[in-house]
Amino acid sequence: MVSNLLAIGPELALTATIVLVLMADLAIGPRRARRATLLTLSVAGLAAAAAAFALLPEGPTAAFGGLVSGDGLGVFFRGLFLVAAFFGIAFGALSDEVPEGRFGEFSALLLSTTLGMCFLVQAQNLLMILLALELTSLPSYVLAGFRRGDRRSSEAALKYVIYGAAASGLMLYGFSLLYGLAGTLDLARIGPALAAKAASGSVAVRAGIALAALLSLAGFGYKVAAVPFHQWCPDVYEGAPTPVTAFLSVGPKAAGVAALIRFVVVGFGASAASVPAGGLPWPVLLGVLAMATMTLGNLAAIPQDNVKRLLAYSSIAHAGYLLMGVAVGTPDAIRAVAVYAPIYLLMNLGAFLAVLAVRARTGSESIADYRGLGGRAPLLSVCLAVFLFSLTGLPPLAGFIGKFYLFASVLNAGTPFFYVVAIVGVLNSVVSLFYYARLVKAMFLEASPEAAPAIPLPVPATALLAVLAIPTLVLGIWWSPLADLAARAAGIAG
Amino acid sequence: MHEAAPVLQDFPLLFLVPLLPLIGAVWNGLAGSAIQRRFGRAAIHVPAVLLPAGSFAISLWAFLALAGQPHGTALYNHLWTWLPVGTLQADAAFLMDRLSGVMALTVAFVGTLIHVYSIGYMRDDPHYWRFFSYLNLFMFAMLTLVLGDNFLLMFVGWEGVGLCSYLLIAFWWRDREKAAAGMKAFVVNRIGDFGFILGVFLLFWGLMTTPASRPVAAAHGGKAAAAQHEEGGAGTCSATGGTSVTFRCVEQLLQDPVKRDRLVNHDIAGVGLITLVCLLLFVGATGKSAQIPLYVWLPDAMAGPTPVSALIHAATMVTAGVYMVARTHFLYTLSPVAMTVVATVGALTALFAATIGLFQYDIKKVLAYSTVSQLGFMFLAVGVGAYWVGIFHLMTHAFFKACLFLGSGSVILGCHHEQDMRKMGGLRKLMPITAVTYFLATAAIAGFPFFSGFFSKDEILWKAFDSGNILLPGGGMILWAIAAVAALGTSFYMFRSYYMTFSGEYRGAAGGAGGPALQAAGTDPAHGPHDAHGPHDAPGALDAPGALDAPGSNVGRGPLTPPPDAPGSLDAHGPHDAPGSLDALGSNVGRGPLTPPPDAPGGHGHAHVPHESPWSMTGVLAALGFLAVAGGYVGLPHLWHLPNAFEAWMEPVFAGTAERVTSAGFGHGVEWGLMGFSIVIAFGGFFAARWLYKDAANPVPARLLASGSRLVQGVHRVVFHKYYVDEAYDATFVKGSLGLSRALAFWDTRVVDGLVNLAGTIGCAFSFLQGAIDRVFVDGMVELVGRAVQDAGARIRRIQTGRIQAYVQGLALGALALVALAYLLAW
Amino acid sequence: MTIGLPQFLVVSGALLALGLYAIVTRKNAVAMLMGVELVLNAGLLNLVAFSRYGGGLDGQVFALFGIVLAAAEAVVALAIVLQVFRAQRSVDAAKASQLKE
Amino acid sequence: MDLTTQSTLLTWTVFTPALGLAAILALYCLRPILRLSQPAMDQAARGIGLLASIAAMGLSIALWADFDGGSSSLQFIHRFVWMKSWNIEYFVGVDGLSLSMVVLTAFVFLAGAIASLPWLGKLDDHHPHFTKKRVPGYWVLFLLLETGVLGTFAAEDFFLFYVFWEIMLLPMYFLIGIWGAPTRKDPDGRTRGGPYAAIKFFLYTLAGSVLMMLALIAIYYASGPATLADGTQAPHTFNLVHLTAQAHAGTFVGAKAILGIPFVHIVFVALFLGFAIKVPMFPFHTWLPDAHVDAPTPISVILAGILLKTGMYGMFRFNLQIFPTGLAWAAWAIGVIGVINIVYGAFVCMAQKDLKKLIAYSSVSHMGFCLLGLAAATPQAVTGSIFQMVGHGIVSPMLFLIAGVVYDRAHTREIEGFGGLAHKMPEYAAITGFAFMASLGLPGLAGFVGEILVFLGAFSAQGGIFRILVAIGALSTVITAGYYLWTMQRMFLGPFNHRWQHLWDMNWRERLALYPLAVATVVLGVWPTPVFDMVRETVNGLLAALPAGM
Repeated sequence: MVSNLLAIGPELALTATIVLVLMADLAIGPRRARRATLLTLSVAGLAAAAAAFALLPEGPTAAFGGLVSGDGLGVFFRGLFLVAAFFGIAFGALSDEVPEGRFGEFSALLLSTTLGMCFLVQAQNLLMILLALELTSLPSYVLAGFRRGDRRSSEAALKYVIYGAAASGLMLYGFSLLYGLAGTLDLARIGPALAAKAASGSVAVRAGIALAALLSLAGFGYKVAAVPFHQWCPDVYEGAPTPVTAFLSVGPKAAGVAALIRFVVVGFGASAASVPAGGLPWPVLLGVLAMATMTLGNLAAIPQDNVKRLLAYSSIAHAGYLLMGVAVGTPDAIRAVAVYAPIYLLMNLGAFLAVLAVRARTGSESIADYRGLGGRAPLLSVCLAVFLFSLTGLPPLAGFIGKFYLFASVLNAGTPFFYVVAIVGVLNSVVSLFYYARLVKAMFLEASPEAAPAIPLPVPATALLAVLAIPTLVLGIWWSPLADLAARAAGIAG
Repeated sequence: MHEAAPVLQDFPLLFLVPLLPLIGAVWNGLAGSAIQRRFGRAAIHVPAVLLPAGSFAISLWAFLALAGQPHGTALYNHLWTWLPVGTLQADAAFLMDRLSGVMALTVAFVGTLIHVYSIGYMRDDPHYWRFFSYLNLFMFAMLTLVLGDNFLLMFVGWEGVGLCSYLLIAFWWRDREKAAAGMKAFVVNRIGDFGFILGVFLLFWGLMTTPASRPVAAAHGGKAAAAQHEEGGAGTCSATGGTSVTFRCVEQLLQDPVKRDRLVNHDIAGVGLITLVCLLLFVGATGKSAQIPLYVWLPDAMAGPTPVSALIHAATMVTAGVYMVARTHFLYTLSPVAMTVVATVGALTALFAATIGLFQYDIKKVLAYSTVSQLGFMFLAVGVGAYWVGIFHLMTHAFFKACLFLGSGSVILGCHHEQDMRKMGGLRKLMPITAVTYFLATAAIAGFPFFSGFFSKDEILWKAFDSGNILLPGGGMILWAIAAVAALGTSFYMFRSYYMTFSGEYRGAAGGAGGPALQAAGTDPAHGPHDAHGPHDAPGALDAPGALDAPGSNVGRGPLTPPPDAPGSLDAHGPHDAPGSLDALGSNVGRGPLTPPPDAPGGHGHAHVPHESPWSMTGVLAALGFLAVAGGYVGLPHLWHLPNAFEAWMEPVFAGTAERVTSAGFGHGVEWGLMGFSIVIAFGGFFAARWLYKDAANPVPARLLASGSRLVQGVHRVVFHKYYVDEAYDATFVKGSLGLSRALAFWDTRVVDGLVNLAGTIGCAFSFLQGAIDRVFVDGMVELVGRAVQDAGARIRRIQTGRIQAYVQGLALGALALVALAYLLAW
Repeated sequence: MTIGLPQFLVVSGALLALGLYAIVTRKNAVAMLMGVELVLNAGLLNLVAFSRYGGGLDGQVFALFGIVLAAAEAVVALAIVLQVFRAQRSVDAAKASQLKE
Repeated sequence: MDLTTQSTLLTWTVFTPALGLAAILALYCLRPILRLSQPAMDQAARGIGLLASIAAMGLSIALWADFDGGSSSLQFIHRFVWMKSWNIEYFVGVDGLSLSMVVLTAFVFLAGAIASLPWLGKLDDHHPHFTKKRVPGYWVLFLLLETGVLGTFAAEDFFLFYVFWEIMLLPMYFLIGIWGAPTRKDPDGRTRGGPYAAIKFFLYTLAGSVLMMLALIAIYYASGPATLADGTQAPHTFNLVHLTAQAHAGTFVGAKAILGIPFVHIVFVALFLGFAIKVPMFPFHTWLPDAHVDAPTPISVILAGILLKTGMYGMFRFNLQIFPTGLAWAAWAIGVIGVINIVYGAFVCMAQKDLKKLIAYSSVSHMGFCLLGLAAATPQAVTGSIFQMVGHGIVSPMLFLIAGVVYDRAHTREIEGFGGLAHKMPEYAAITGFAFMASLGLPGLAGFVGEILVFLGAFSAQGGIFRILVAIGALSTVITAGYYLWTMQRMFLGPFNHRWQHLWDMNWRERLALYPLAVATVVLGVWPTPVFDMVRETVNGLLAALPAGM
């Protein structure tokens, strides 16, 4: 019993923090420094959750009768989500879009999303996956519509909720079919059961399996914003407050990817190396999905002139790169995804922080207002340039190392199809230079309009910027600690 | 008998011969203008004359030392290894054997004399120092060419003289015509060099790929030179078949019969290797020595100052081709085909140039075509295998042609830079010394007996007649006939130029405008306005007899010169600075060696009556005049049973291939007959010219032209315009290459700019959807790719309609599409 | 004919189709939410049917949780719809299309 | 061969500019504390930049001084394990080829640095000359570029090479973009100017280098086991020396044919394309004229003088050294494209109206010689190709500095617009004449030696096609002479065009940048032996591995 509780120690700490934050929010009167205390409280909670990691039982132990598996992949991504939550809350504290009074709600909602993500990553059972997915999605719907008065924010929330509900509905239907066919909810046992059924069953059965698996894919696809399920992403990212967008583009996306890995690799034992169970050609399917996502994300980003929308499409493109790793499915590929995710987190959060700072001062998100930023806000623009070029994947920045791992695992996958995927991926990084450099061109190569105000950075913002920029540079040159951490993530309970 | 490899006698000072003029060139080049401003002209021309004189002294000393050595020795001076790469071994080393000894002496002596002459001629030119710097640089380049030990060092000299001729022709660069003439000279030379260098590559490849059958005994002369890493000292030909590109090593290797046969009958595209090498080297020679088809630059080279024409375009540079053929005699004798080609081209050029010379009115043009013609004679000589005769004629020609040019220079200076013979006349009284020396030189070139020209030219005619190597039907006799006619033409136009210039009354500017009736039939309406010629009127203006010469036509334009953009009158040379202004020399402080100056100021303010040139010029004329006469006595014909010093001197150099040069075996009687015949030719030309042109008022030439039928008129016009060769080249090669380059440049910016661009492959799929093929040619693929990618982005954007229903539709359709894909892929 | 597993599947398939159709065609946000509910219930029906015929109670438990989830989702969705109404005075989803390219 | 660390001099040479860069950044950050005024900061940045360039030059001379020409193995090796997880090592070493490039880089960067100093002569200040715009930023990027280039030539580990190769891209983008010409519309309405040229350069080169990344990974996985610097055994390796040994021994473990095409050919082509874009080779050359026209003068100098050589260096180091069989297979194709480069470039030059574009296309033509030399793969041809890289690396900077001199005064590079410039600027006309002569290959100057050796070597290469190629290529000497002299004629000779009455002759800064290059051209032309001694053993080493057929 105790070992089960310890297995989800961090989650318990998180839950406690949420409750405390809500109660503190009620307790603190209007006059005292509400935002500061709540911020410290939330950060303390996160720290406690991080500390709880130490208490985790050794080795991959499935807790709660297989509902939750404490394997390497889960542990790694849970740590990543805590970091993401910290930055999400910090951004919320900084941004003017989160009013002082409602900061408590904001951090509570954000922490609960984090809780959902932590469970999603570990869920080994269909029911658990659905629950965790809903726990991740529901608070983020509310977060998306956080600016009550603003029409765009509520519109974003509306689209997000309807799209999310529909997608999870489809997934539920998929899960039900899977349950029907496999007779069990536990992922580990679904694979073999389906394989047996597919081998003996008629064409109709195999079609059923395909329908079931693909419909359940809708849920993950929506969370990761992969191509057919991405249409909500640009509108929600643009409408939602910037801290929320930042968090959404990093947290839930990574959780979706991790869950997809578990669903595909554990559930269907599919990887480029082994013969896919249940007859579903997962590697090729996911490969096509990845290529489509990358290409659409990069091409659609080019004509954008709203920075948040541009970063939305860029995050879709990066989801494509991550999917490339998932498609390969070998332990190498999973390690590559594990390396790419945190680097992507750093770069993307950094970019959003810069957008946040510029929006706080000038109130606009259009690229035209970034003209001549190099002169007006030297440190901010240099850091943004570093993040953008790292997103393109240029050495000596961290982005290159992430892409290097990914392409290495894809090329090493062996089947000729993945050479095509690698070439499409490489061409996409070249095309991505088009729009990242457009922003850099605006900042450095064009003169700033006359009435453009200088953008001084408040000290905490500069600190956050440094916390994000320095690792982006350092990891580009010396990334072995990250590599070792990621190696553990590849150890998935089979 | 096999001539053993030349014994190399080390002569440490040999490198000074080319080096001294180089020092002069660099010294005057860098510090010249400052010196001239502070210390006046003397400080310029004293070192500029002494240094070449010094190199003449050293070469004379070397020559005498060489004379003291046994037959086969050569003076050798190794400086450093220039291109030691793999098996290739090209050293910076100078070698003077008997052939290059004669050449070096001629070049140095004539060069020094012309330097002295230039003191007077260029006295009023503000860029005095720059002229002497270039002249010294030329001496360095020519001496390097002559004393070069291997093909590549010779090529350095070869292109060096091309550069100096460019600089000196375009010395008065202010006038667009003269600058264009300079460019034409360099580019045409470059075409020749293209052939030459290909020949060297082919030879080098031939030697490298055919291994030597037995190690060649490397002769070790006494050698003090530092032993390079190559065994056996620097001078030897490495025995391991390593291909050294030096002349003597190649000659040595070719003496090995097995290797020689393999090279001779090693066919490339049906032509023997050796023949191909010789022909390609000959292309280089035609470029440098102005033979058909690459002679077009020499007449335009007259745009340079006269001493330049004398030194470079008469005495030394243009003979480089003849020297090269003589130097590589061991190659030419192996291929009768090549020898025939050389001889034939030589003879044809002699005749062709002689015909053009008949009708020229510009004195320098006459001499220019005469040079081309005489060079034709020299190539005829070396073509039939009489190498020493070719060199002998080269030497005598250097003397009398230099004298003629310098004479014409003094005449031009006297007549205030007037070059049109129709405006001269009667100068015998006004410029006696020039007249006498000019007459002597004319007699020499025409071949008057007991003058130098007679001995050398007659010997050529005899050798041509008697040659057995010529593959043409009738052998040498045809060439002799062509050459004889050319000799007749030579004698006629030379005396024509003498009488038009020196006899009768002075028809110069003082003699009133329009000139006497002697002018060609059609008075030249267009001639009037050109008459306001400043000191350096464009050559085009002069030879414009009929109305043919539409103003601004590109007569005299080089192949590469675009038609002058000023369509108006022959560009009236822009405003000259008034002679007096001599713009303060200070303005050109720190001029670099190659800087063209502001225009030389106008003529000097003498009275209009021509006068004799200063002693510095006439002294040189006298010396050259004497040599024009006495020069020939070095090579008296055997017929007269007198010792032929020149042949004896040159014999060892060509001994190696002597036995392959056969003669048709005519007896002495025939030789006497031919000698008599050539004397008749000489006097025939003399009397004809005297009759027509001695008395300026003699109407006969004008009547001949007027009365003649349309055929004569037509022939006159065609020959006068140099058979329209310039225009033909201009239309074909120049316009062709310019057109091609414009087409390629357009194609480059429009299509290639992205056709293969990697990003293009991404955009292609989308671009074809919009039928963008036509836009490819509007603004090139890069823009197309850029836009294609952007169009793709715009398309994708449009599916974000903003309406949630559409999104969910996308969701459902997407899921179904995936199911279909999975189904399709799985089964 | 007796009611067996296939019949249930047909009904849930119909429910799914109707639900999707409702979401896609109705302009009113609340109507779309009803569509979502239909889709969710289709899934639950399936689960119960498989549990009944396929043996094992997991399906039932899943359905129970599903019902709770549907309710939670409905609450949040309706709150957001309320907020949209307050912002643009109407629940017409078509009008809520300011965020587009 | 033992690859233990011999000395850290090479690392000091590569990272001296980086130290200078750090100093400028530190000074910039401390500006408020030290209360440095803007001009003082600019002056300090220029001083540090110049000092770093001079130091790099000094160190490279030191490298050259005690470089042993006799051995073909690597020298000044500095090697330690960098990334254990991927068996990546920091491994730098120099052989003849790399050393010649390192010294050339230091020399040309010094000339570039001098050319970046502010204008000493009369200048109309209403639009700031590029040497006065954002000076600290300029010098930081300038030194970063120098470190990147030096690193590329010194790197002996494929991953390290790739990182340095990409480091070169970023500074070039900003240097061309910010300090280049302002955006303008050309007559056909297409946007041109610094930013356009910068992004075009960036896209072309990035496309090439991502191809190289795929090849990098493919080679890594195909390579066999090798020992790392700290003695541990590694399944795969990036170490070039080991890769070469394995490739020659044919023990590429994982080298499997892809879609039927042999592994060596695919990787050869991928690497070759990556380098060809930088050379630039014929179809991929269209970025060069745009980049040169819109880049500031010193950046043009460095782009033409050095960056084109990184492409060729890559071909020697990877295509020739590691995949000689690949080169044997593709030799004739490279030769043909090389000659197309030569003749096509020369002809297009003839029609150019802008002086800088003409020089850019002439660079395309001259780099064609290097390609032909590589394809012929005989000792003379390869030595000639390397010498041509060095020779062109000296002559083309001179040409671009010259174009800069006239542009800074007349703000136009239209050849037709000038006329009789020699009247007002005699010294300038002289040095231009000298540079044109050197570039068209006048014997006795640097341009000639490279050309003659490539032609000689190619003439005696295996296969009859090379003799035809040389014959066609040699034609370019005539065309080159044609367009250079015609430009000389239109700009400097002929009657003086009074529109340029206000021009003034060269000042001391320009002389300081130009004359050392002129002296180097003469010395290299007359006495090229030091360069030959340096590269002789390396060339023999490279060619020894060629299959007998070549």
